Formats: sequence, structure tokens, C-alpha cells
Amino acid sequence: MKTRTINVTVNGTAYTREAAVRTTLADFLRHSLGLTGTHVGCEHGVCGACTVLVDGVSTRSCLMLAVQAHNAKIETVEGLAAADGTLAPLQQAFRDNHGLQCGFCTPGMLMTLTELLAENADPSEQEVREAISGNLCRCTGYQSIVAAALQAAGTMRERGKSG
Amino acid sequence: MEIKNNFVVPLPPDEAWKVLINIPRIAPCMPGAELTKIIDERSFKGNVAVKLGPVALVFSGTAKFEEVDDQAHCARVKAQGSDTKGRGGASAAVSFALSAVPEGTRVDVVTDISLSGMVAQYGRGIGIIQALATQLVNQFAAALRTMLAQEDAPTRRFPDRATMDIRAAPISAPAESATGFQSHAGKPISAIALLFTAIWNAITNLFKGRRTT
Amino acid sequence: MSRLIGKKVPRLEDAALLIGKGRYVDDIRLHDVLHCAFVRSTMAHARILSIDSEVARRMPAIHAILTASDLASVLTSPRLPLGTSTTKAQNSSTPFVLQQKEVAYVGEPIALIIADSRAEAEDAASAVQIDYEPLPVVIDARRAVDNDVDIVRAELKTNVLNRFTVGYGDIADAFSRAAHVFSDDIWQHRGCGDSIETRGILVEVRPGGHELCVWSSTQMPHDLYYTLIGMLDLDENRIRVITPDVGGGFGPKYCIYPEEIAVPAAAKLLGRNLKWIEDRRENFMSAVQERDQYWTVEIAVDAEARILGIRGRLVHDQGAYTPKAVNLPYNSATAMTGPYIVPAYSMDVVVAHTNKVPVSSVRGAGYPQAAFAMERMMDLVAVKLGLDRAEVRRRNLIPPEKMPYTKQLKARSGAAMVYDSGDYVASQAETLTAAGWEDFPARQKAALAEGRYIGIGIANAVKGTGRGPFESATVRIAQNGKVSVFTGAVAMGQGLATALAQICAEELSVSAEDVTVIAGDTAVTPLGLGGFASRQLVTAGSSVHLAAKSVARKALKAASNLLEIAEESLELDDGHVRVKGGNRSISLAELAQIMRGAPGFAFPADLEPGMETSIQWKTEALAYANACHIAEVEVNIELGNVTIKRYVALHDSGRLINPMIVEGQIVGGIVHGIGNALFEFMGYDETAQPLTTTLQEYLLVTATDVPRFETIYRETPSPINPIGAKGVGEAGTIPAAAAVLSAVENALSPFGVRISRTPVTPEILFDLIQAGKARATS
Amino acid sequence: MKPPPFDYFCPTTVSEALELLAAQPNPKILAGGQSLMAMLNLRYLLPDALVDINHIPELVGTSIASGTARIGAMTRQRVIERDEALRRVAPILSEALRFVGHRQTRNRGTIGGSLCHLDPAAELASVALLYDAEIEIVGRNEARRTIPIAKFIGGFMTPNIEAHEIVAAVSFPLWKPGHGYAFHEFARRHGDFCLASAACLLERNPDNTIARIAIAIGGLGPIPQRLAAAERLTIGTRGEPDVIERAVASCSELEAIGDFHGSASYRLSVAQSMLRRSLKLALARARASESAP
Repeated sequence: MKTRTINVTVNGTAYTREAAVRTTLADFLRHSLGLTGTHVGCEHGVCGACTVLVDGVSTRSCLMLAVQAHNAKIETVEGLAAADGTLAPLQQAFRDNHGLQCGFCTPGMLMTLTELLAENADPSEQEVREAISGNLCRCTGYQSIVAAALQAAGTMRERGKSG
Repeated sequence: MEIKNNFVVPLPPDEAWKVLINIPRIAPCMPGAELTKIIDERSFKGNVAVKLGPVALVFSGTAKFEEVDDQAHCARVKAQGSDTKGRGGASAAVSFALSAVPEGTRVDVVTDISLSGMVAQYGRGIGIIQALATQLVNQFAAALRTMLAQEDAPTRRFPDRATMDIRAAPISAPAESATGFQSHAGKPISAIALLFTAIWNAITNLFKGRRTT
Repeated sequence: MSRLIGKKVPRLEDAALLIGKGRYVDDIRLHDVLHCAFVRSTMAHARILSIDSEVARRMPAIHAILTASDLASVLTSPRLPLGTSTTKAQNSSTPFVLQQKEVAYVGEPIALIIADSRAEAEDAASAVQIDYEPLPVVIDARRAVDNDVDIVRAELKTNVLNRFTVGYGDIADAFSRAAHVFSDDIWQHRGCGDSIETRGILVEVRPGGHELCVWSSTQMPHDLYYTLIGMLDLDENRIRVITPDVGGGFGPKYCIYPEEIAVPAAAKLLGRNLKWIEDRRENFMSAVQERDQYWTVEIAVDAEARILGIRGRLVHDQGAYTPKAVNLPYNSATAMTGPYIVPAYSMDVVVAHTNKVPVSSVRGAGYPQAAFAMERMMDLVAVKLGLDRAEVRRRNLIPPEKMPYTKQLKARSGAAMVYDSGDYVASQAETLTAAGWEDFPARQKAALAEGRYIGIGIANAVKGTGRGPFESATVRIAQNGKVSVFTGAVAMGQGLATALAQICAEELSVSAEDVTVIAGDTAVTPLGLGGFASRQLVTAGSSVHLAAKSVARKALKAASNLLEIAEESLELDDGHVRVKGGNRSISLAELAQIMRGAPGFAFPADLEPGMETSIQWKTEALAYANACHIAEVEVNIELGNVTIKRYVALHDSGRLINPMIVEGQIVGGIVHGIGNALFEFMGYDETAQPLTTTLQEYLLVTATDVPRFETIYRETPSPINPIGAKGVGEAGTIPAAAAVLSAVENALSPFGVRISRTPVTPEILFDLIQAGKARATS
Repeated sequence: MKPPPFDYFCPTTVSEALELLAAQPNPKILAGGQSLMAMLNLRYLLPDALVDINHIPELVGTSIASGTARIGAMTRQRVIERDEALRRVAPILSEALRFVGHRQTRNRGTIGGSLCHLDPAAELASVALLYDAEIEIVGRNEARRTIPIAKFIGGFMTPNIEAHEIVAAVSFPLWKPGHGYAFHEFARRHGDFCLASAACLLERNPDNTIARIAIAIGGLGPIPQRLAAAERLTIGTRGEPDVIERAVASCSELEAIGDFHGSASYRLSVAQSMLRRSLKLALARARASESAP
């Protein structure tokens, strides 16, 4: 089995691992690094549960090989909360608005919305819906997720003003 | 999906019949087909290569005369193959029936093709797969007609396009498949060729055939 | 006045899930685990002539390739028993663990490959050569019932699994007295559960090789536990089944599957830890599907559109096997009359096998089809008689003064079908007002003038919830004063732990955060049924409520004994028992420590040891939740495309324990129903090859396909359980497809379009519109 | 659902990539991978080796000069979508890109990858066809050839490019400032492959007659197609309603194939509906713009 040594920084921590070249980034994060917060729902790039940020942009980690992430900076759901465990505004908003039920699509939703809110501090409901249109959720009907994203945007704007 | 063809060859039924039930002779008429082993006079092994955009499949399997009626001049061939890389299978039941007509012999070919496994689920390719199957059969029938015709006029190398139920294509096709109805042995039949042989009614028929339940 | 019941308590589950610390089956790490892949049938019906795994066996990292005969030595039967049946009998319709003679649907498991990694297992799977002899395929349930057709499986004499008639009253008389009779043929498609987490199972072989610990993404850990005990001939103390975090159930995880037997059997055989995680394509080819039913319905009404009788025939497509006792068509047939008074009723039901994926519950379990059939008929009556669709319904709804209302039908348990409570008339009236039903015709006229086709639709529904016979709960106060709740109910994403913690904390006067709920672990909960039929809050919730009450009484009694103060002057407060109006108190922690007993110390008189109580609250009756949905749509007639403009949903699910969780269940359920109405279609070709085996082909509803939903809640407490609750898990789904397509039909009324199927794709609507135009011109 | 075994190479120059391609019996170029990776995971494709061209700087970037916009093959779709300079000279690109998959796939997906995958419904292929874009291909010994998109499109998901060649860039000959443009498509859900799309570019004369027009239809047949008939009959007109209807009707000359999501005849009617919208919007935009010639 063809393998390569992969150096990657995930949520600020540097890792070096040997992995089969055919290993997807999703499986590498989950099984080589034990970061199982990133979920795998379809393995053909439709459900969005495996969405992570690669060098700052949202990416489906089932449609990228781990070896392609060599020397890349990855951000996953495990990296969203503060070191002291304080939830990020987006995570808190998900909790306040019941933006998750089974929690399986949640990591992908959070990472996708993290990118959206970084680009657009004041998204409309339609913009939020379009942003997550590539993330499937079977539980919530999306309504509470959209509400959470809009609340988080508000919180972050407030903090921006005060801070 | 069932695909029907018929054509007339300038040969008496008895002569046409001899050629028709000779698998080694008619095998090359199947685009992309290759006869690899003759098990007995009734059954054979072979491959059919099909290229579907980026996906190249080689169906490897057997063809067998299940019924041969030398009196009534009709025969049924059952062919079954699976992709050598495990991406599914295809099977075809082909019935030939010869009947005498003033110009010679009318050959009726009825082919029932079914796909299985991954190839049957190839979402973006489903439409094309069906059209391609139709094209394979039409080219097979066309080539068969040509070959039988050549029994009568061995000098004639190419089929008489006019007699073929084929529509011109919107874009020009590469030369390799322009001679789509000579011997195709081994050469993969690609969806490119489809562009100039896709037949409206054949495709829509297919769609009736493959309507979901 | 309650502190926690009816409050939007943030979910206890969220803390871990939001930071990526959930623990789903594929997240659990075992050392030395091997990975599984299944070789599955590529034919819908064929005889297996040979299975050649020689090449595969020689491939790198392959540990074993097992067929049915390889597993025979560790199995008591080659096929599964009928799930959750009291008679654990195998029968000629239950699935095989592995099939090596005759496959009956595409996806049926044939061989199990065990390798160092899933990728290598798949390499070998594609190298296993299976020689099939194709057999005739049965694809259409309606044709399957004819006697002369091909048989789905050679072992069967007929494709008809079951025939029965559900009904009451003098149906012939009803139709002879009718002022009008209308009829229709209705087809509802086959769809999938499609939890975003697929199925999966992890098996650890404990030292000694005879003890198994099984983690499965199932709604039914106890059922799996009992099934494995039987199938693997294990002592019950040698196996433990745990449901870890579940990434959605929606019905399909209610069944016990061949993979859930094959993997533990292989683990026992090889003495190795094994993991199998279903991939999405497998999920489309092997997880149960639902809704495939063909209805032929006749409705008889009097001159005022009051229903006199309904009769018809229901053909239910059961697929190739029957994993569970067939409940769906029975649910459908008995649920059709819903919230309406139907004096006479007769439905002939035929359950037929086909060469398709086996059928069992998907969110709604037969109820959505029933609601769709009934509501379509109500619209038909209204349209044909030129009456308002809501008015026709109003005239036929069961009025509140008739509650409790006994339907002349029996529930599956054999108990009478008694609607316990609810005001259906008021529910509909309130929804009509909220949705602006009255002024819609004016808006529709105005829109039409601009060439826009908008429509409004309505559907009512009733859902029997809280199916028994019981659910278990043990409430225990630990040495540190924290509270544990153990239950046989299963947390599969709906927030069960939070709801049960609220109920428990309410009685013990502690905070919900101090309560830990341990659900779905057979080692700590001897009895349990699991998650299905919108039952868990009602059944487990009632048991938790009673158990917590009993523990509270015990705490007061113990404190009274220790403090030598009368119980009446004591109260529970914030983890302590306090003297009312005084400052003396004793903490629950101290009480728990004393009540555990200590050698050599006298035990408080007339008290039983331990600060815990176990309750299995039993019920035969169902608590009936009701709903009224009104949808507003616009149809683009050039494309046949539907846009849902507005959606108002009223639900009466009895007392709401956590309105936030209820809202999530309802909205999620509605969107599932919208998927059934407009998007989701599990396609098969004419040889029963599945066509939609990816999420690119099988269309789930996305965030851009739905509007913001408006919900209204009525709270009519159920008198039949101690917490007054009714289930909500499926309620949102049941009327949704009917409401949406009622609106679509209304929008296309200028073309005289009638909709009698789900789903309706843009192309189907486009064709209906063209046909309507043609009728108009001819 | 894991990819089949293959070797992997990650060249940093085109010449290195070409050598690697030439050396492999059955290589596959890995560009954005948003279609390829899915087909690998599903095991429809079984290459011996992947040559990853994501780390070749010379394949990335956009330049606008002498009436041409040249876009490097490995420029990400989302970069193109948000490129202000491109939006000024060729606004239809970002309009079309909004329909391409979802933000996560556009972040990785590239223009070159999309053209080489050549899905019949691919928006970028339609737009390239609309512009008569020139495809820059590099072969052995870095021999460069440039072919028009119409020649590049070989057939269903089949570009006319050899296994050992790489698409280096796509050049769009720009239309005059103020040209009208529109891209419309209908898909079952946002981001799905469309049932049919219609793209249109046009330039108007001062008297509002159409001086130049290009129309492309995607998703209808096995390949995206130019609608020559409609282009001919609209030139010189003001796009009067009857002209638009005749143009729309001419769609029926195109090849159409159906599949599970839509029959050939339904896709045709969708294409016609999209074309009607695109023509009207492109005309309106052309009229609205000050800078008409």
C-alpha cells in the first residue's frame, strides 16, 4: 500500500503521520489523528458533514486526500471553542436556538457558517440558507440553524464594536 | 430495455442463416467486442469494451445460442458479462428471425439489455448508458447487415449508409468511430460515436423502458 | 407551579456535540480492531451458482472472507427471527444473515470480508466473483398479487405475505344511501430514512473470547441484545449491547439487520474485534425503506358532504423480506379515518413481496400514507361539490364533546382505539385564522391576474403515540447527591436525555444539570423496548416521573426519620431536605450515604436500603396527538416547479415538557414530509436495479427549499399518562405531504389538475399542466 | 466507500507533471477533485496514479490584456466568482458560477478541472462555448497547442485531450463594454446539476438592433451546445417578442437526452424557458448600459 508522511497543522497543533495516499482528509483527521468531531455522511461530497477549513476556506474533507493537506493549516470543530472551553458565539447560538438535534451534521454546519460569518458580518436569512445549502440536516428542518447563524452574526458584530 | 432492429439483405434466407449462426463471424459486428474462446459450437467466451466518458468498462462473459431453429430460421442468443473490475454487469438476450422477402431476406433483431450493479447506478451517466446501449445494438445490426450483404457483393467494403437508420450528428466525430460499422474487434466503442448515431426514438423508447417504478 | 416542566431548558446533550466530542459508533476506538465490508448482490433476483473468492482471499491485508456456511457453526439459524415479536420465530419471510443460494434484492449481503482497513476490505470485495443465474424479477406490488406472476423467492408459494380487511359498520348500506360517491387511485412512493449517520456496528471480544460487547447505531439495543442471545446461543451475562450517540434514526434503525448478526458472529468465530460502518450507497441498498403503497379509495357522502362511508383496497409493497411483524399497512388502514367521523369503513389490505429493499418504518410508519389518502379524498369531495375544503373537513371532524372518542377499530395490541383528548375543530379554526385562509381566494385572484399561480392547502392528522407495553426507568441518588436516570429508552438525537432530566429534576427539586441520563445500555438497564412510534417521552417520561416521585418520598421519609421531624414539615429544595421555614436540613448526598448502609450501624427503621426506585410504567392505550397544517405555494407553470411560500402548523401534543425540543421535532418532521411530497424518490428500473444510490440522485430537502415555518401549540394534557404528554417525533411529518400537495393542486385549479401521488416532481407537474391545457382547448 | 489503490505524485512544475504523466500507464490528473474524488470514492475510476497539479503556480492566476481574459486552469472557481476585474469585463462568469455546486466545492473546484470533466450541465463549459474560448494545452516536451472550445469538446464527458497532456489556461475573447449577458438555469435544488441552462451574450447597435449574439444551452444533450439557428435569426433584430419566440423554438434542433431526473422532452422545454429568460435579461442589460458603441 502506497504511503506518504504528512505534516499538517490542525487547530494550531502540528502533526506528522504516515498515511496511505488514498486516505481521504476526513478519514485521516478521524482515524489517524483521532479528531472524530469531523463526521462522514456520504463520502461523495453531497452531505457536507465532513466540512473543515483548509487554509481558511471551507472544504469537503471527503473530496480531498490527506496527502494533499501536507503542510496545510486545517481548522475543525474541535478548534472552535476557546482554550478555556468557552463556546464560540456560533456554538453558543446553536445551543440557545436548538440548532442541533442528533449533532451529526453539526460540525459541517459550524465550519461552513464560520467561513460565512468571517466573510459577511451581517448576512441575510437568504444568504445564510444559500451558504448551508450544501450541508444536509435530517433533524432540524434548518430553521433553528438559520436562527442560530443570525444570532451569532449579531453577537459578533456587538463584540466587534465593544472590542 | 428492449431495442428492435430490422433490415433486408440481398441473400436467400438459407444462405443468410448460415452466416448468422456462425458466432465467430458475427462477433466482430458487435462494436468493441472480442471473441476470446470457443467453448463449443453453441457457446463462446468474450469481452466487450465500453468507454463512458472517463469510465472505461470491459464486460467479460459468455454468449450462448439458447435456441436455434434451422427450419424456422430463428435463434436466441443469451449474452452475459461482468466488468472485470467489479463495477457491475450487463446481460443481453438477442433474438434473430429471418423471413423471405422479394429483395432477399428480412432480418429481425430484438435485443433486451439489462445492466446491474454499479454501472446501473452511474447517476450522471444513466442517460448516456442507455443511449449507448441502443447505439451498440444499432451498430451491431448495421454491421451484421453489411456483412450479410457482402456475402452477395464481396467487393463492397462499406455499408450502404442510406439503408441505415442513423441521424447526422450536430458535431463532427473523430475519424476512428466514423467507420463505426466495420469490424470493431477490441476497439472500445465510446460515447463520442453516440453523437452521430444517437437515434431520437430509440432513446425515448429506452426512456419508456427505464421509467422508474 | 413547575420550575422545569414546559421550560426551554437548553439541551444537556449539546455541550459535547458542539465541540466535536460526541461519541458515535465510528468514533469509538478499540485497539486491534479489524474492518468489515460486505459483498452484496448486484442482481434483484438470481440463483447464486458460485462464489469465487480465491483471488480476493490472496489480496493483501485480508483476514477472512466469510459466507453463510462459514458462519453456520456460530449461528443457531441462517436467518433472522421476526424482530420484536414475542414469538422469536424465524419464518420464510425473515432476512438471511448471509445469502448463498438465491438473492432477492440488489444489496442483499452475500459475503463478509474482514481486513486491516475498510479500503482493503473493499478492494477484496470487488474481486469476489459471483456467478448468477438471473431469475424473473417482481417489481410492481400490484402485479405481484396476481397468482400467475413470478415469485419473489423460490421458497414462497405466493408473493402475498398477508391479506386482511379492516373495517366496521354497514358499508354497503352507506354507499347505497350516498348522495355522492367519489373515488381515486393513489400511489405513494418509496423513500428512505437517510439519517446523516449511516448504520454501523462495533464488536469487542472480551478476554476469553466468549464475551461480546456490541455498540450499534440502533434504536433497539434490547431487541438486538435478545436477538444476539438467540442467534449466537449466548448466556445473557456474556453479551452487552450499547447504543452510543446516534446520528439520527428516523425508523430504519428500528430494525435488526443481517449485518448486526453477521459481524458479531464473525467476531465470535475469529475472536477478533470488528467494525462495520455502512457507507451511503449500502444505506440506499440495504437499510429499510417505506411508503410504497397503492390505494384505491371510494368515499360516500350525503348531500351536506358528511361522510357516510369509505371503502377501498390497499396494496402494500413489502420488498423482499419482512424484518419485523408487518405493522405499517395495519397502521395505514386503521389510521386513515384520522380525526374524522366515518360511520362505515372497509379497507382490504394486501401485503405483497417484491424484489426490492425490505420495507419497515420510516418516520411516520404508515400514518403519512393514511393521512395523504384521507386528505386527498376530503379535497376531492370539496372540489367536486364546489365547497370550501376546510368547511368539508369541519363538518366531519370529531367534535370536542365526543372526547374521549372510541373508533370502532382495534390498535395492534388488540386494545380499543380510543382518542383520549383534543379539540380538532378548534385546532383547525385556529390554524385557518393564523394562515389567512379566508382572504386567500382574493389574493389568489390577484396573483392570477399577474399570471402567478399560487395555492393554499390544508391537512389534518392524528397520531397515536406512546406505544407500550412499558418503558423502564431507574432513578438513583448517588453518594455525591447527583442523580442518575437509567432507561431502556434510546437517545437518538431528539433530546430525550434533557426531557427526562427535566422530569426527574422537577420531582427531586434539583437542577437538570445534576441529572445524568444513561439510555440504551443493556448492562445497566435489564429491561427496555427502545425508540419508535413517538413513544419515548410518554412511556419513559412517565416511568421517570413516578420513579423520581418515589425517591423524593423516600428522601422525605428518611430525613424525617433522621431529623426526627414530621414529613409534613419537610420539603425538598435544591438538593436538600429542609425543615419548612427553618434552617435545619440534610442534603440528598448525606441521605444517599446513610441509605447505602454501613456494617455495624443500625439501619433507619422501616426504610428500604438505597436511594433509588425502578418503575416500568405500563400502558396499552395510545395518547393521540393531533395537528392541522396549512401550506401556501406558488407553481411556476413553465417548469412545473413548486415554491413553498408560507407554512403554518398547529400541533396539540399534550403537555409540552420542553417546547424548544418539541419545536425542533415538529419542524424537522414537516421538512421530511415536504421531501416526500416534492423531492424524495427511491428509483428502481424495470429489473429492480436501484437508480438513486447517492445523495446526488436521491434528493433530500436543503435549506434553500423551505420557508420559515410558523408553529402554533395547543396543550390538551393526555389523561392516560401521569405527565399528560403526547409524542411529537412523527407528528410533523404525517400531514405535511398532504398539505403541500393540496396547495399545489389548488394553485393549478385553473388547469383542473388532480394530484394522486407522491412525490410530484417538476416534470410530473409540467405534464399534468400540459394535459390540463389540452383538455381546456379540446 | 473508499478510493481504490493508486500512487500519488505532486509535481510543482508543468514539465515535471508532464514527465510523470508520460511515465504512468494509466494516470489521472487531480485538479480540484470535486468530481474526481467522488468518482474515486465510488470506485467508478481506477487509475494507477494521480498526478496532483494543485501545487503548480504557473497554472494559477488571471490576466486581462488586449481584449482577452486569460484564466489559469487551476484558478479556483470561487476566486473567479469573486474577482472584481473579471466581473467588470465578463460579468457572466460570476453569474454562472453562483450555480456551480456549493461554496465548499467552489473553494476547491477549478475552471480547468470543470472543462476537462465536461459534465453536460457544467456551467463553465457553457460559458466557455459562449465565448468561443481558446483552450491552452501543454503536451510532451512542453509543446503548446491552442484549440477552440468547440473542438475541445469531444463528446459526453470526453474532452479532446491526450492522457499525457495538461490544460494550462482558458482564454476568453472579451466582448465590448456594456454588452448584454445573462445566465439562467433550472436545477431541482440549489447547486444541483441543472436540467437545462441557457447562457447569452449580446452587443447592440446604437439603434438597439442586435449587432452580435452568442447563445449556449447546457444540460440538454450529452454536451453543451451553441444554438446557431437562434443566433442567426436574432442578429439585426431588436429582439422583438416574436423573434425571441422563434429563437426559443429553435432549441428543438438541439440534441437532447433524458435521464432519471428529466426526460429529453422535458429538458427541452426547460431549456426553452431558460433561453426566453436569458434573451430578455441580456437585451434589457444591453439597453440599460450607457457605454453602447
